[in-house]
Amino acid sequence: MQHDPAISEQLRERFPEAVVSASPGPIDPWIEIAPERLAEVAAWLKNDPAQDYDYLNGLCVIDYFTADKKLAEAVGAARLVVVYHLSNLSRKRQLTLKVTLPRWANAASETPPTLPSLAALWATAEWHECEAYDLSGVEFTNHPHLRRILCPEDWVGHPLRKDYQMPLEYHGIRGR
Amino acid sequence: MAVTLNRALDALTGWLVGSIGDDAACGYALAAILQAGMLLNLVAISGLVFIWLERKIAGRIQDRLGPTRTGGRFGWLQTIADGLKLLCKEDLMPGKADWLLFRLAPYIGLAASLSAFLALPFSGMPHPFVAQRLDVAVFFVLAVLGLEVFSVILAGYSSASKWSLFGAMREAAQVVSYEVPLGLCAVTPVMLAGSMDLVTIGDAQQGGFWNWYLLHSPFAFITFGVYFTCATASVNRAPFDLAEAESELVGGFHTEYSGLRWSLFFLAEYGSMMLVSLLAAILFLGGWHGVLPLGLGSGGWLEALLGTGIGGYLGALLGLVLLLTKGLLLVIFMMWARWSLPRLRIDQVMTTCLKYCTPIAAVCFLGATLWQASLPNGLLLRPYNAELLRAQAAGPVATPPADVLIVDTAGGRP
Amino acid sequence: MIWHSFFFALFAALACGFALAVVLTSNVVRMAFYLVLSLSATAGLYFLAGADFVGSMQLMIYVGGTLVLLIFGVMLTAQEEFIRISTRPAEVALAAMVGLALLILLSSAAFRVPAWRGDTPAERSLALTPQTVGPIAMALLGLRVDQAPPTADSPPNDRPGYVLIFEIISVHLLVVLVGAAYLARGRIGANSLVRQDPSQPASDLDDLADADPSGSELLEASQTLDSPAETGA
Amino acid sequence: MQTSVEDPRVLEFDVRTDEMLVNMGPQHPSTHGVLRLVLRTDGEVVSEVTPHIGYLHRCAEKIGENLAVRQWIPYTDRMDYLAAMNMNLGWSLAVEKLHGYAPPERGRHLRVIIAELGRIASHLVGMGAYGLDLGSFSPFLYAFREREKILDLFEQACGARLTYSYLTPGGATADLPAGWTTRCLKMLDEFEPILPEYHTLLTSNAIFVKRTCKVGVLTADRAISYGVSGPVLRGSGVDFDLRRDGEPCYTQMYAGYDFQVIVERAGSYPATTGAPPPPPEAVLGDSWHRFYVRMLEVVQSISLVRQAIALYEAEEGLDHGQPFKLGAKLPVGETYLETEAPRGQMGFYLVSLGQPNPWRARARSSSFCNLSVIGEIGRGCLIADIPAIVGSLDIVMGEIDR
Repeated sequence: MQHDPAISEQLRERFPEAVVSASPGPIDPWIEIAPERLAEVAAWLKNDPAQDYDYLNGLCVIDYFTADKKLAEAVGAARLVVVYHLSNLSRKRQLTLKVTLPRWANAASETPPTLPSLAALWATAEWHECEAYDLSGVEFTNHPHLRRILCPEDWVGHPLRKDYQMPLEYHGIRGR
Repeated sequence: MAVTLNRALDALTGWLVGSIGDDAACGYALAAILQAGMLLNLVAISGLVFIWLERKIAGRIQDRLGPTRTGGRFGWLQTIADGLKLLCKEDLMPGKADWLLFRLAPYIGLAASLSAFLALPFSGMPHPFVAQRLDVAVFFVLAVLGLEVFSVILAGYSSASKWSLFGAMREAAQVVSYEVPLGLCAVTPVMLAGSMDLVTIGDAQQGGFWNWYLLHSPFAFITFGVYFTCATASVNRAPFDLAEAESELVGGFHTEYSGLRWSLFFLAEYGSMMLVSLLAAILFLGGWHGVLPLGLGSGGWLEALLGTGIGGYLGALLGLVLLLTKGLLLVIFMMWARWSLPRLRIDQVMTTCLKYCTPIAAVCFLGATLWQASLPNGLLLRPYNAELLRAQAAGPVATPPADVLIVDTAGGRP
Repeated sequence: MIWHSFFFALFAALACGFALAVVLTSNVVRMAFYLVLSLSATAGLYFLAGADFVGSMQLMIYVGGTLVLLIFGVMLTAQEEFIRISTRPAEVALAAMVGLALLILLSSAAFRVPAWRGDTPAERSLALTPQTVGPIAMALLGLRVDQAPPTADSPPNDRPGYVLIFEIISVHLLVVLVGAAYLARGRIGANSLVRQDPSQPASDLDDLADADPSGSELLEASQTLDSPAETGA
Repeated sequence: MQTSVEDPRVLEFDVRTDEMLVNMGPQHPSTHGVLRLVLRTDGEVVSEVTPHIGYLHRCAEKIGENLAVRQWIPYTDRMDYLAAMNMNLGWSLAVEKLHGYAPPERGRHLRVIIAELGRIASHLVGMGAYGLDLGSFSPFLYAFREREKILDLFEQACGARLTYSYLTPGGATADLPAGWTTRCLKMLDEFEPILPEYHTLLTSNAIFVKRTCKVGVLTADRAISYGVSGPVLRGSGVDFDLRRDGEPCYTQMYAGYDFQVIVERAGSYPATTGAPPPPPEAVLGDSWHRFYVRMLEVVQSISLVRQAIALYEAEEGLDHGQPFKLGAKLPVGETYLETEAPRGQMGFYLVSLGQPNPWRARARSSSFCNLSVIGEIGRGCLIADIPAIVGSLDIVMGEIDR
């Protein structure tokens, strides 16, 4: 299983405005995609015979946010990063895509940011997107059935957000 | 046996009340209670033993010891300890259950299982140990055995649980289907003996194992296999225990039961296991007759030595032991199968019944018939049979007074 | 004799009592259950009368076969938890009239039988009961053993037995079964059973969960789910 | 894609009955933990399976963000608690990848021994519990008898029988005790001849074959699309095993070992002694094949442990790798590493901003993806097939809910 060194160039060539940035390493290289172009890039990666990334290992969300001044520099701007790990089983290639989103689409009403769902391309995404929605608060549009998959349906908040506060009480059960 | 018992009891009551013979009703009642009590105890004690045995066998098969603590080294008292525990458990009932049917269901199963034993003989002529000798005993036993399904259906329906309902539906479908091949298999020995009377069928196989209907013909041999498969299915034992398939239906029809009611289901199940095994032994395995003709039965040296009274009874008792041994071996076989085989799926159970068991049983019945007909002196409708029946039909046969029918007497029927 | 009378009274009372219970109860499953008991008591009466074969037949066919199917049918088709039937007074009156008429008819027929009028003691008539199983069985195979054997003056196929009737009834029953199976057979589209598109949300399941988004969701949802015979959408 | 009336696929039913919703779990004998499946059934036919998970959710990833990387090892134990050693290994390797560290040779072989023994122990549970799901009790106890022996070995190595926390970033908490390898080889010598018994009881048993063949067929395309992995993926005929195809920092652990990926190639599996051939009614991707792949992997793992013990004992030094310092700061960076755990590809994603604890610790669960196919392959089967399918997926809820 190797990273394809040429993939970031191919992507830049094919979708010049989609590739925001690319990191060649030092350990795992990744490519950052503009959120609005994610769907077509993903479709190309899946369907193009030269790419054929047929296997979505998973996706997860990293919340860059801190109230700690000492860490503020390392964390950088407050944002959510959605990371997709793709593989091509036959050619033993892997690829990491990143998409940066604002922490809230509307901070005042705490409306979660949205991203197109990839469940139609990889069935794996269906449950993983539910998990990302549940734990990190990213809403996926066109998802067949976006729901809280691990937490109870009426849970408040997204536990993997850095500013998440465990509720004091949940149906009479002490939270903290 | 009943005649002797009745006489003895008559004498006893007569001695008590000072008049002999006038109050025979009392003696009959006592005899009836005694016989029913003996059967009840047979089922209950065999249930106790079987549960212990099942756990021991399962333990040994699975490289364990099984019960070892309660009641000495071999855990003899384990079942009694379990029974005490079950007695002490709370008798729970779901809130939405139909209380009457929910409470009654286990008793129906137990009653059906017990009453089938009424017509089951434990030894042959001239001293048939049988509570009620019927000339349609095979038919009666199978009919009553089929009633056990009621308890499962009612338990499943009245529990107000979906798993129970699934169990009940499976049970109903399975038992109703398996009655067909079971009946077809039982018909072969009936045909060979020319009678539905279990005493006659058992006695027709005396004189060594080569006279057993199991070895009558290849067809009869296969019939026995089919019979035993269907019997296993009709009493809900693995691999056909779909009604209580715990990996699918949690507990099946007894999901909501607890305590004593739950254990009654098991008593009924073990009773039925015993019943079909004994029936198999009588129909195919020579019943109460030994493997070799050692002359212990009627007309043998035992009777000659000790007289027809004591000698006959000793021989009959020996036959009882032999029959119970054969039944026990078949029960152990069922246990062996349960702890070795995975469970079939419901459609496969039905396929086994309708596509395999029923046609095979039918073909084997036909084959056994032709085999019997083609044997010298083995014609199916031997002339004297018809003559005998004509003789019966022509004139009334002296049967005992009707009240004896409750507790029939030995040899009262032709 | 006292036991005979006692058991006759017992079984008769059971049969009549549960027959009444069948009429009076409004719960279908209990109705079927009372019918089981009533028919079993009737079987007991047959055994008491020495008709072992008929008694076993009663158990096998009516109690074991027909009623199992009846209860099975009730279980499969019951729309509510325990289906209840209410009868209007007019129907009760009508049923009572029909029942009474039948009772009168049967009683008058029964009292016309000389043996039952008390001319001969009951036990004598019972004692004279001939063995019937064998001859009936032979007659079903076409051999009338209750008749005189064929002689030179009477042709052998004078009394042919019941073999033809037997066969006709069998074929008739088979036709009925096949017809019933054909009528019950339904054709439905695969889509109405199987949701084709996995991307379509499992709507009614979610409605179930959405309707009760509380912490006791599990408890209440499972209660909703556990009520038997709950119909799907 | 809407339901159309003119759908060519028309099912015929003998009797039309009403649909019923049935709750299978979360307290059910064969859902392998607290899984709840809502079945929509028509008689015995299941028309829809909806899994509800999360009953065991404890947000281990959030906990991981607040702990030093080595402190998270016990939490990985509790993910796939039936193969805790392999969970330890996955996280350790991910941390080591971030550090650019490779353990000494002795430590490498030690890890192979432990990981493959963990695989055997895990597959034994999978096999035994599968028999239980199908109503066969005895294989379960046979499997546990052997598993206990492996757990005894683990206990001798690390003192625990279920949650080991043995393999840690840097190596292992302790070297194997004296005489351990001899005992391990003895155990394997006793265990290997017993395997044909399991095949007789389950793999080639006529009823078992009837219950599992053509049940829950998962085609290779669907398997890849759903991201399933491990024996479930290979049971569908996809030739992929991270021990051979994984990233270099994982495959180098198996460098120099002789093993084959257990998958059907051109109609036949790699030759394994004592294993019966697939029955003619088995279809690639059905429950039987998933089970069979596990059975063959056990044999494969036995051979790997034997090789590893030989290599381990041949190593000169005694250095098996020192665990990283507990509070040491992580290098800045991020890494994602998947390892071949018994139930499939267990991935750990680690984002570090230079603190001792990760900024983001992510566990990609194999059972999570494996379970997600149940809605697709459980549709249209019988109720009795649901335990057969769930059992063949061999899920562990601790890993799914994390």
